[in-house]
Amino acid sequence: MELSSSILLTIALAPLVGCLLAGFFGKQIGRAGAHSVTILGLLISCGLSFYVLYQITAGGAPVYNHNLYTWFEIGKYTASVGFLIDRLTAMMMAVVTFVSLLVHVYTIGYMADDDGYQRFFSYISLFTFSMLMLVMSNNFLQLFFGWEAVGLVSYLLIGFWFKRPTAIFANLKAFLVNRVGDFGFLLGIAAILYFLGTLDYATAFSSAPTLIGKTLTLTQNVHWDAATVICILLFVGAMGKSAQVPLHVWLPDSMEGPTPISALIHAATMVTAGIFMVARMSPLYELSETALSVVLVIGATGALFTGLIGIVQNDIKRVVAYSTLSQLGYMTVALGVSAYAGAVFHLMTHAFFKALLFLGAGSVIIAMHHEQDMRYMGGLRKYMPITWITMWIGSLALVAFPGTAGFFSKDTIIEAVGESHRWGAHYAYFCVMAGVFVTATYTFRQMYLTFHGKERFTVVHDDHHGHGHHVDHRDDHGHHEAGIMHETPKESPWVVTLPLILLAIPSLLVGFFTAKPMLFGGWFGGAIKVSEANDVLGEVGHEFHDAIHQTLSGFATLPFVLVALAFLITTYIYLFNPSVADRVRRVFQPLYHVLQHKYWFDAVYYIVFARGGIALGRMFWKGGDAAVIDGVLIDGSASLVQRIASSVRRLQSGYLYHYAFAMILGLILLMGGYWLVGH
Amino acid sequence: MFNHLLSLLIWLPIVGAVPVLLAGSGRPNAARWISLLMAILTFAISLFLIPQYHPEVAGMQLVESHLWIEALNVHYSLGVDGISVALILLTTFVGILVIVGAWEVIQDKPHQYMAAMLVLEGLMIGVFCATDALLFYAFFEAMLIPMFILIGIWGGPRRVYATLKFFIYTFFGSIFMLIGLIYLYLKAGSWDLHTLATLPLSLTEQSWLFFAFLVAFAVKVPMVPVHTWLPDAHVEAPTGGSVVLAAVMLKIGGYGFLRFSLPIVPDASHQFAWVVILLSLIAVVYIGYVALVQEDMKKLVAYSSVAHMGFVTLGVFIAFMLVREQGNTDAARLGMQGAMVQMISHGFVSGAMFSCIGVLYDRLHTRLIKDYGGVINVMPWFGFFYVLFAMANCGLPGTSGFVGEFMVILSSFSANPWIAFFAAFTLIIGAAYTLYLVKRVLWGDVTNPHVAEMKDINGREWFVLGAFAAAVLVLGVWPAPLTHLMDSSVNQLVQVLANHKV
Amino acid sequence: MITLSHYIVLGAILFCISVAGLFINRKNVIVLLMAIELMLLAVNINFVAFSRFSHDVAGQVFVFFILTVAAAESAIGLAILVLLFRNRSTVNVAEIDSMKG
Amino acid sequence: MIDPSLFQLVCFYAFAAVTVAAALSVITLRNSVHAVLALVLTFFSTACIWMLAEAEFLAIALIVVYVGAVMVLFLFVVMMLDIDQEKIREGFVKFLPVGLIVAVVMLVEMLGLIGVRVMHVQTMGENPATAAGLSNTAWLGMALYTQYLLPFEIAALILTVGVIAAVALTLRHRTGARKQHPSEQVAVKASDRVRIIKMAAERPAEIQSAPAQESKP
Repeated sequence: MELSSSILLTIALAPLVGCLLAGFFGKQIGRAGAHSVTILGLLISCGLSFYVLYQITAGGAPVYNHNLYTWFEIGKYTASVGFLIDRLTAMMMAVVTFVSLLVHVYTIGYMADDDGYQRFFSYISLFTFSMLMLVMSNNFLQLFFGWEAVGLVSYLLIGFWFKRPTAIFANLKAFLVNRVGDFGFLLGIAAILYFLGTLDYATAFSSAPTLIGKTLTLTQNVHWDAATVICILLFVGAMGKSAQVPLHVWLPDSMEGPTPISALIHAATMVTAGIFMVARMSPLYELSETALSVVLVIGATGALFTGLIGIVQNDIKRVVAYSTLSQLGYMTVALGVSAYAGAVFHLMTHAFFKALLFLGAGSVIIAMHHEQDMRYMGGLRKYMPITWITMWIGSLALVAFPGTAGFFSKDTIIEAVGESHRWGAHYAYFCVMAGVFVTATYTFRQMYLTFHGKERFTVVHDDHHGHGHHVDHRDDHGHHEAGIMHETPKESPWVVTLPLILLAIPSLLVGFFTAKPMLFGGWFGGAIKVSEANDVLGEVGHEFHDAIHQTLSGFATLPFVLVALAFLITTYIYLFNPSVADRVRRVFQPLYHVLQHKYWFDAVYYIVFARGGIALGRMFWKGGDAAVIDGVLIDGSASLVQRIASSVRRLQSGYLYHYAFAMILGLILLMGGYWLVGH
Repeated sequence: MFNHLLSLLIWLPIVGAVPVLLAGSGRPNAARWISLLMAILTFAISLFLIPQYHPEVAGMQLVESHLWIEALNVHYSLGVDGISVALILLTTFVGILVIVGAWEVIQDKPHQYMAAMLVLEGLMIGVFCATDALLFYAFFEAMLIPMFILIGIWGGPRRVYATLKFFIYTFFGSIFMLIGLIYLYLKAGSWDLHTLATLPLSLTEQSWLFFAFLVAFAVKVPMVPVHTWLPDAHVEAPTGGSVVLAAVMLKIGGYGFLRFSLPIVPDASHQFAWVVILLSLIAVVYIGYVALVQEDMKKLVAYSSVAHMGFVTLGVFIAFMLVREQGNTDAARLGMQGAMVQMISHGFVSGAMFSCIGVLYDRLHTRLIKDYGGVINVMPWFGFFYVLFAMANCGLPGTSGFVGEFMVILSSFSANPWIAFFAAFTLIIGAAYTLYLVKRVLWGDVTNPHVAEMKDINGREWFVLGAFAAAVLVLGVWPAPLTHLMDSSVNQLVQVLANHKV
Repeated sequence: MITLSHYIVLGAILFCISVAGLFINRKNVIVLLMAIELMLLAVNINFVAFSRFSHDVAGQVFVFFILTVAAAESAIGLAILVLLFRNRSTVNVAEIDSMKG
Repeated sequence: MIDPSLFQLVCFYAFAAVTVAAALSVITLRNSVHAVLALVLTFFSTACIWMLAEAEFLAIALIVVYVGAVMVLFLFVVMMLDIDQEKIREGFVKFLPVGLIVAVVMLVEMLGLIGVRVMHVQTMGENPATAAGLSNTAWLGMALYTQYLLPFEIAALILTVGVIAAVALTLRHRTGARKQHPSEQVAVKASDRVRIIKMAAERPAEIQSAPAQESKP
């Protein structure tokens, strides 16, 4: 059955309507009204997305690719707004709307006491709309629109608590770093238009082979391969959005936003837009080995080294944030070895379990009254069992425990990297393998510190601090007295736990059922193109029989051994002998120092770009505009006239004989001149 | 009426200023209402341009021509093409908003203020309609007078310096244009732009004329390094003056390039296109950095105007590289359309930004960024608009600010990737200075007790900002009507570029 | 044999004398006026000579006019002088500087 | 018999010497009266030189008009004003070198330009007036009243203006001097003379405040 454009429009616009209602009429419709309209919008959107997914997968609906309206049409160049719905898009739509819906529900609990309740719902609905526009786009223009629009919402949401200096610093930083990526992305789009003459996906992809042999002349002797240039430029965009090294610095800071946002935007959906984009552009990337190698190396670097930082973090959200960076690295690695399906599959599983982990962390934060430091937690499992269990599920998925969703996606990536012969694949293989150990280490550490061991907080009952006091504090741990609680931690309300449970189920199971078709069965169809020579997933797929076999054999692989090792070490350290942790830290002091400072990326960027930019601007302003142009040229010429005038004015003495003298002098000179000329 | 539609558009506001002056002294409300009526009437009449103008037909339409000065063969000849229509609509639209924006704000001699605004509006429309070079020059220069008055009377403390600078700068530039025009007249015996466009000129003559025009229009646009009058003029101008200055007057520079430099001296323009392109890129990058460190909101936005207008000149002049060196007329059209859309869009965005600053200034009477902070806490609606316009200013897709920049960058990549590289730098630096401004003004906690007393925008301000917001969004989401309106004219212009005159 | 040069040289000498007079008497308005008369006279000599030697009446007509104008000029000049002396009690040019910028 | 041309030359040199000497004394004499008299001498000898050039009318005019009128005027003024001669001549020595240098340089330049050494051999030739069968005066008059009529009128006008200006400048209004104003007398109206005032008869107390004295006598 053909998909109708009205359904697709409804999917995209329902959240927008919700956003506008909640945003503009928030005061009139009240809190309940705000969350009702937005959740209703999301419900419609989510339901229809699943319907579309069903239609595309099982209903035999053909790929939908139509323009809605023309954005501009100039000569042979046209830009339109339209939808392309194939399996890749349908899957993304389902994931986005599903996670978003759960986050909406969760928000009711998490933001219950916040003043900006309506605004928050408006923002996240706007985000869903933007993200849908991004994934449903059938052309580069709309992709860029969605791309930037999610950036805008991310900016607004990171700075949601705009009174906090750290938040408004972080949101500016996030937007600017993203803009650096978008800078490359836009140039990539320009390159595509230049070489292929179109902004439409279908046309561009079908004419992509014409890129072979074309070069871009940068200087007279430097000619770059067209496909490589395009792909690397586009990937710069992905690096910004998907927080790849070295543009990853904004993501940890983005944790200044409320936790639901961290879950939705900075873990599950927006940051994976880069992965989605590269997968979408697979027909282009397949043309350039160089570009894919770049992708591979950058992804691998991120996968390992950002994960390492996660080990030394104490903020529960930051651990998850660095874990996100690391997992994004895994996805990028998968893209780099042409295992696009693997990347997208990991994107999906990661969306579930990372959203789960974030929401779980959020649940803990609620229970701890917006205390985020894990050093003041511990032993929480008896207070909040649902959170505890669901987070363990998420953690297992994250460390790729055989059978969980993460196992299928991550192990496949690791194997695919092993199969690849691309330049940089060996380095990448080392990184992802070591990354498994690192992932397991910080994950278990986080779980132990939070839920197990001794309680490292004390409960002081205080009548003056009733429930709801933390409204004023929000996530602001600066206002807390560390480790002092005024109330016993308790399990979060159902609006919080329900999404946890609903996310735990796919985190556990989704891989089991979908791994084979999505990874190896060519489920994505024409949406993802892999050339014969690069088909590492096909190689991996030869050994994949069914999910149960795979799960069982998963216990005998190197990654599992690493996970188990990490489990044993962390268990020993954090459950039985916490003092070891300090000793380890002291032994590896230099390394710890490096990790603590996040390899000095932030510091260097701040000094070079922020301070440097300001200094350069000041130099240009004071030196260029004020001193040279205004000072010398403009005011200079004015004062020159003034100076000449005032000295010439002295000639006009007012004495008659001076004038007579001048006249006579002139006469003498004139005659002298005549004399000289005449003789 | 349609035979003299353009004359009506020009003279209605100018003549309308007379009753404002007569009725208004002593009765400010009468002045306000009459001028509003005039502005609305002008806007309404300008809307007739849309059905009356046939976008598929290239060339001048709604032509009027009468002999004006016989001895010099000067004609009062008017005509519009798609580009002019778009700019006229922008002018009349902004015309209403500045009148509304100044409603209660201008307490000192409001009738004179409104009258000056109306006269300015009429003269600006005249510039966009004139097809006779001397008539164009007359409007071009006459425009300075009401602006001079607006800044000089209702301006800030350093208004004398600013007006002098503004006036001498622009006058300095336009004198060269006048010399060039006189040369052309002596050569062709006519001031008619079409005749001048077909006049054969040697490359040396063209080069001299090109630089004469360049100086005149570069000052108006303004391009680096003759931009320094703009920040001063903006800072000292009253809000309405700033809005008109940024929204419409700067466009006259870009429009001049299209009407004079391109058709009359195409070969020299091609030869020296690199100069303009280089200056445009310097405008984007250098001015971007300068904007970053401004302490005065208006100065910041003024500098950002310079950077954005860099895209206009860039889009116009890469067309030469594309058409003459690569034969890619479509990309040239894209670039030129981008430049045009950028002009219109910048009209909305900068007008809106200055209106926003005006809103703040009316409350706190300071434009220094450090005096603000946490404004969103007390003015949420204002914050909404401010963020929207800031985003448009840094070229977020979905707002009009994106469209022009997008087209120009796409097109300049075809000309030379490096040009696109530096042009696209605006994405970063534009966002940096705009959002840094937003961060310091809007976000954060309220530190200044006076900020805490600020009231959110009232209905009148809502109307002004809302109208701007609607324009920004509509143009951003669906620019096709605008590009369609200008398409044939731009196409014709690109054809003209291809013709060698030597 | 009187030649044209005789007259012209005489005119030149007279002119230079009056210039020197302007310099050395720069304070006395009366002598200044007289020096100017001398100057005019020098010019007149030239005019007469040229008229005579080139057989043209225009030169003498001009002398006539110059005499007329010079008479008017010295009349007004003297009137101003009288007025000046009445008000300032001096004919010293250096003290007459109320128009000095 | 002396060659008439040689005689003329001798006369010329004699008169020229007197002229130059007189001119020099004009600028050097300390006494203004003496200076004016020296100027008179200069004019007189110049008139003689003009005679040699057969410009009789101008020579006579110079003496009659200049010496007779203008110089006498100078003399009057100089004698009338009580000028402090000493003070006025100060700086004479101081400016002498400058004046001399300027004058000498100028003279050298002029002579160089004229070409003294070349000594134009152009001679006077026949008197144009005689050639036309007229006297010098008639010859000049023919030109003045035909070809130069308009400038002649203008010259007359200038002279008139000069006279008026001289009078206007020096005219002194004496305050306190009694004189008639015929225009005012002619233009007078009845209301200027008599003012009829309505007075309230029953309120005699206010009579004093009535402006009876304001009416013109």
